[in-house]
Amino acid sequence: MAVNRPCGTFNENYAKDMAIVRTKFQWGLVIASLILLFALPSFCSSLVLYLVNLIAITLIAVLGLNILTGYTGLFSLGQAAFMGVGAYTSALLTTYLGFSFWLALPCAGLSAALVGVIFGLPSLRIKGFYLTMATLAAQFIIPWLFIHVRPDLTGGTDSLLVAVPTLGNIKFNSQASMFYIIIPTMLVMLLFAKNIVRTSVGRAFIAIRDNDLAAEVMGVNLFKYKLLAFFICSFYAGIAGSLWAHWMRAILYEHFLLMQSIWMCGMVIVGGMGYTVGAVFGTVFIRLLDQFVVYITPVVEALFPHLVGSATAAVGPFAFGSVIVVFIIFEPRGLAHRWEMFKASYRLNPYSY
Amino acid sequence: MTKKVLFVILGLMLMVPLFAACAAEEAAPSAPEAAPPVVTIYRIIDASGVYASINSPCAAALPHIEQWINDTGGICGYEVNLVDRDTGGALEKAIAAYEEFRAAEPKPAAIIFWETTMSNEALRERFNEDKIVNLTQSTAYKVLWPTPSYSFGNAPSYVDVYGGLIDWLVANNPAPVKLGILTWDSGFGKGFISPETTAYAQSKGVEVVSTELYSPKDIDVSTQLRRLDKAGAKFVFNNTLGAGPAMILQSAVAAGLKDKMTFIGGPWAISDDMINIAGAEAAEGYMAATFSFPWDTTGIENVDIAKEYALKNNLQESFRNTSYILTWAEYSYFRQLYERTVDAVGIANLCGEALREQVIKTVNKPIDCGGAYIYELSSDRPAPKRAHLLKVEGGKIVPATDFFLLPDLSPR
Amino acid sequence: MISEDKTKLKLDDLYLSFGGLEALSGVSVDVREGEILAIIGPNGAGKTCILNCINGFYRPQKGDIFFNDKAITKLASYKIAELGISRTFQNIQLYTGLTTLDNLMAARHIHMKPNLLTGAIYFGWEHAKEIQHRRVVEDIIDFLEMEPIRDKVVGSLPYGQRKRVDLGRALALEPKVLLLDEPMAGMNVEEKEDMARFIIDIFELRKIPIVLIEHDMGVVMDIADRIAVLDFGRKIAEGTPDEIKADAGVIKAYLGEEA
Amino acid sequence: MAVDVLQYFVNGLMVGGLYALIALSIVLIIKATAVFNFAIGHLMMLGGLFYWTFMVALGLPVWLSILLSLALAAVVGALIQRLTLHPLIGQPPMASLMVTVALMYVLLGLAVMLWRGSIMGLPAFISAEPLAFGGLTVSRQFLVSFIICMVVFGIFVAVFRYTQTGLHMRATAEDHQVARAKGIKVDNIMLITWVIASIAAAVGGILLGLRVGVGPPMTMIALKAFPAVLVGGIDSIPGALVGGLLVGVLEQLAGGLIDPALMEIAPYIVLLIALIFMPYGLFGLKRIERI
Repeated sequence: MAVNRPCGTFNENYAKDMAIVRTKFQWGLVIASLILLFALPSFCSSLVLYLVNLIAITLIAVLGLNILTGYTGLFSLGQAAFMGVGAYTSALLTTYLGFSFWLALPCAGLSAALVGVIFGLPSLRIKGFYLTMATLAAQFIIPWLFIHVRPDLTGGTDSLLVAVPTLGNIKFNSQASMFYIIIPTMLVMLLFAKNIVRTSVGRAFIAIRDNDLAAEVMGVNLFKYKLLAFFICSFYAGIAGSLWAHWMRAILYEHFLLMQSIWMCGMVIVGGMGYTVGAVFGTVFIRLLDQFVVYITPVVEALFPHLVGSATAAVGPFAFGSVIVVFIIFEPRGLAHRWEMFKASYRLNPYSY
Repeated sequence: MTKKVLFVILGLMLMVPLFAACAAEEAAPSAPEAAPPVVTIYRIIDASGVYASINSPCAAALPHIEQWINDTGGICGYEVNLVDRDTGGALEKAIAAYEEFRAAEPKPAAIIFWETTMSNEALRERFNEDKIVNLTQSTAYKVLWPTPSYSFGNAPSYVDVYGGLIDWLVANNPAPVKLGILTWDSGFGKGFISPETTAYAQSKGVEVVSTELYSPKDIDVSTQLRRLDKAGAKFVFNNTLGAGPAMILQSAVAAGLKDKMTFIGGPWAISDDMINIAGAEAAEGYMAATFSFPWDTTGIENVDIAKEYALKNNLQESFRNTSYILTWAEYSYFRQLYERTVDAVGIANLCGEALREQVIKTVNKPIDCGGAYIYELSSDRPAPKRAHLLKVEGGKIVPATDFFLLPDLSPR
Repeated sequence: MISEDKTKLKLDDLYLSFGGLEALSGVSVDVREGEILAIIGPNGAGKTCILNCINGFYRPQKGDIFFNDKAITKLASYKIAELGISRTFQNIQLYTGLTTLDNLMAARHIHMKPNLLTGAIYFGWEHAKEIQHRRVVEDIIDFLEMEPIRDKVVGSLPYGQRKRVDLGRALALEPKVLLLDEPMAGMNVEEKEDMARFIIDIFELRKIPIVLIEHDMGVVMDIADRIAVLDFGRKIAEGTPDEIKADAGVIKAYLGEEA
Repeated sequence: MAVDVLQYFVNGLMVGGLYALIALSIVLIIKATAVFNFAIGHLMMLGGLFYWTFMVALGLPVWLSILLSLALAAVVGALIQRLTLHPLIGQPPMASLMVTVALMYVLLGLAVMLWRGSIMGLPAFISAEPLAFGGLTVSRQFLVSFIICMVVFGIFVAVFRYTQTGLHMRATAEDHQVARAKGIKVDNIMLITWVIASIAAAVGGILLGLRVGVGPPMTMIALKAFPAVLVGGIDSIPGALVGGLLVGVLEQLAGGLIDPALMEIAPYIVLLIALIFMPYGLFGLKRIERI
């Protein structure tokens, strides 16, 4: 959709027109930022690394949700539950069956995807808001199953401790070491997400979102592609869940409740539905906002003494909720749209080159 | 136009955490040279999440306690800085705070971790790896055991308290004692159910007729109470807090079972908040085994100091309760713990290992918190071992027994 | 060229009703190889219902639809599209969030054999596939003179151009039968002329039968080979334009009882 | 056994009455504005907190406290409609849905800011002593609150059925354009709907608060009322009543006879079954799609 190319760049063939990275300068930027990213652990505190890891894991789940919600137009309030399926699969496989983390990771993705497809089955008959309610049911039923089906294995309402990933003699038990697992996974998933949505599968998704009736008349098997969207969405959630489990090193059903699902929806909306870059913006924005709330807590408490002891609980949800309301009303297309506008205005500016 | 301003503001807001994170890093190493060292004691607390009702007075107490410690000579003459971080009960925030404190300079010897049981379970291994003592409020056996570890309870462990209550029930009631359990379906709520406690109840002739669970978000547990009644329970035990016991009591009144059963609870199950929610009538007669004192207690040194500082600082009315008093007791224990460690190894060597040594040594050299409580912990019983029963009488909490020794039900 | 007996699409005695309201009652129409069949009739006569039935969007209560002598009445819409029946829509049903190019690429769906895995990895095979289909789509864009709007999001296009994208999308399916639902509705004379030219060009170039629903009698009489007339869900006449012009029943339906 | 079943059935009705009231509030808003209000639980909480403020903190008499808190709840409902949902008319329905989801957080934050977020007890103005009918025990409080729920339900249904405003609300629900053409002030109708729904929510909040105290946890009950709405059919008022009672009864029966743990998800299992086998609910209107 990029109408404006960098100045002096012309597409000589279709391959070039389809490329994500176009100019040598852009390639340079990409490589430089990758180097910078991977050098991060050498000069950042573990708190910063923790934040980066948290954002990266959330981003994976949000990317999946963006494919389902932003591209296919199916609102899901169950992403956290699917993430939980991945987390528990990964934890159970490594704990009881001796799987290594590296094998458990894709298994977690697949099992979550399978569960996602099961809860996507009602999409055969219902759509829109009703489907959202089906995912809401998933959001309540799945964590319940974690607690009640085999509490002897899952720990029920107790945490299930998860082994740290190992590779030879290396133990990935610090923020810095997990960084080197989480970030490459995130980058691969990001690239996959971008590729899925720019090829024929992705166009079928958008066709369903924009006009499901026309899409079917034009040869898109609605049911199959809706299920596929659920599959991809929950696969991403499962991968995120597995990383979450091995990064937190203990999991509990409480990590995968409605609230987290809503936060992820919020990230998709704030970032901009149907933009891959939007998922990135939204996740970073909301996670930093959340951290910001922790830092301003003492300030708020100093200003409003009666809030002592409850400022985080007050300001956090309030800020999150207000930001989403403001975005839906004033900037429904999200940060990504703002970013596109910025790029366009930068390139159209007569003096920029 | 307004939109633009909005975005600029939002952008600026987001820069703050980044800068703060970077600044925290840069500022730390340059500090210790000139000024005399300051002892910083960190606490991570869920003051606004599920435990808000009992933890917000604890958060309010912190500046008062800091004032008191520094007024009375600090820790071995060094100034004390008490740092608090509220997580709202979210695990990821607890870990963020942990990572932040862990990276502080100098590295903290202990982190006071007043968090949910789930956060405790999740972070237990990290405390061990980083050799930082975890002084925690949540004393589920899965948090404290297996030993040796770096996690120690500030309150008696849930298993021991349950054992103590069984002792008390057997001693004061004719056999057979028919006990029903009605507790939260959570790690905390079920933190007292272990093979040892089950065996102990059996050996004492207490029959656990049924175990019913409910969720903190339930609004009515009369169904569970009816099932307990049908099973023949005469006593109903819960390990919950705040609204948890209140829910049971209200439902009992509504179902007409209040007079047929006696309701008892674990260490956090009695608080002024609970009475507020349940109403004085429903709460009447409720009992729980704990180690805190009601606000009205007089004649105990630590409690008197607490009340003096509370009044001096105009503590709001609703915070003048057991939780506030309890915070003082615990902090006077932490203070003495730090003092002993500094005496033993010097301020320069104040570290997790050294502090842990001193915690374990309290088994032979107990720490008395100015009459409010006595701490004697060991490496295989990492939680204090005394409790007394508090009772609700006429809408107020009053002590029902003296402190008594709890049986040792540590997991084997 | 025109062989009278070679029937491509056959509608046999269709009945369709919505809760007692009869939309179609006993309509039979044949579409033959190499002809433009126009379906005309007053508003609410059931013209669009016929297309919806062919697409499998509505299920007739009675009657059958045959495509190349194979019954498609019970097939799902997307299967019917895969067989090669493509259409445009009366009130334009585009993928409003996509560009013109992507709208057409999306219609290549049935030819692209989408694969999630190769799509996700993209490099190599998928890339080659994208380029190959891109060529087909670019040809259609050239043909329909849509180069200036190639990269525009269709939601922002003016009405006339959206109609054109709608036609382009139907073509991108490489249909064996093309159904056009009022392609010229709401257009000015110039746009209508363009559209008529495109329809004739498509017909000449691709040699596919076209079913055309249109209100503009001038256009219909000019380009249709045969015309079927509907009124209140019944076919009241069928024949060449000249026959229809002379048909008393049609005149009555259009001009009322007195005429 | 039979007595048990009956007992749980009655309990279910008592809980279901409240669900029905919440469901009614949701259905009214759906009918007039096509928005599913996720924030209903938080509106309830706010109603309860208002009541607590007037009754406990300010010590006003019960009747005055109730009136004032209902009035305040109406103001909040009007503000929400005007500030957040009004600008979204014409946007896709999911945008409005997400706004109500976000409002949950805004209202929660406000509640914690102003009332500290802990649960606060309400002094009972109805005796808590249970009534016994043969083997059955019914809490007087629950019974009265059930009756109040039903009466409020009846009042709102009567308003909707028999008044001019109700007629306009129904017309608006059918088609905004047509309603506007008939000279109905659609904007005002939407506002009034939100006000009425907020009042219904506040009544629910006060009644629930009497049982369990007011505070953030009480918002969870609204999530259980959602299945009631869908089982009944999202645009059906009788559906709200039947759905609410049905979900309440099923929940209590499952909890009492099988396992109390089931109470938490029983409504959602009902919801899933309803979605799969009768997507438009018991009384919902099936609409024909056109292209």
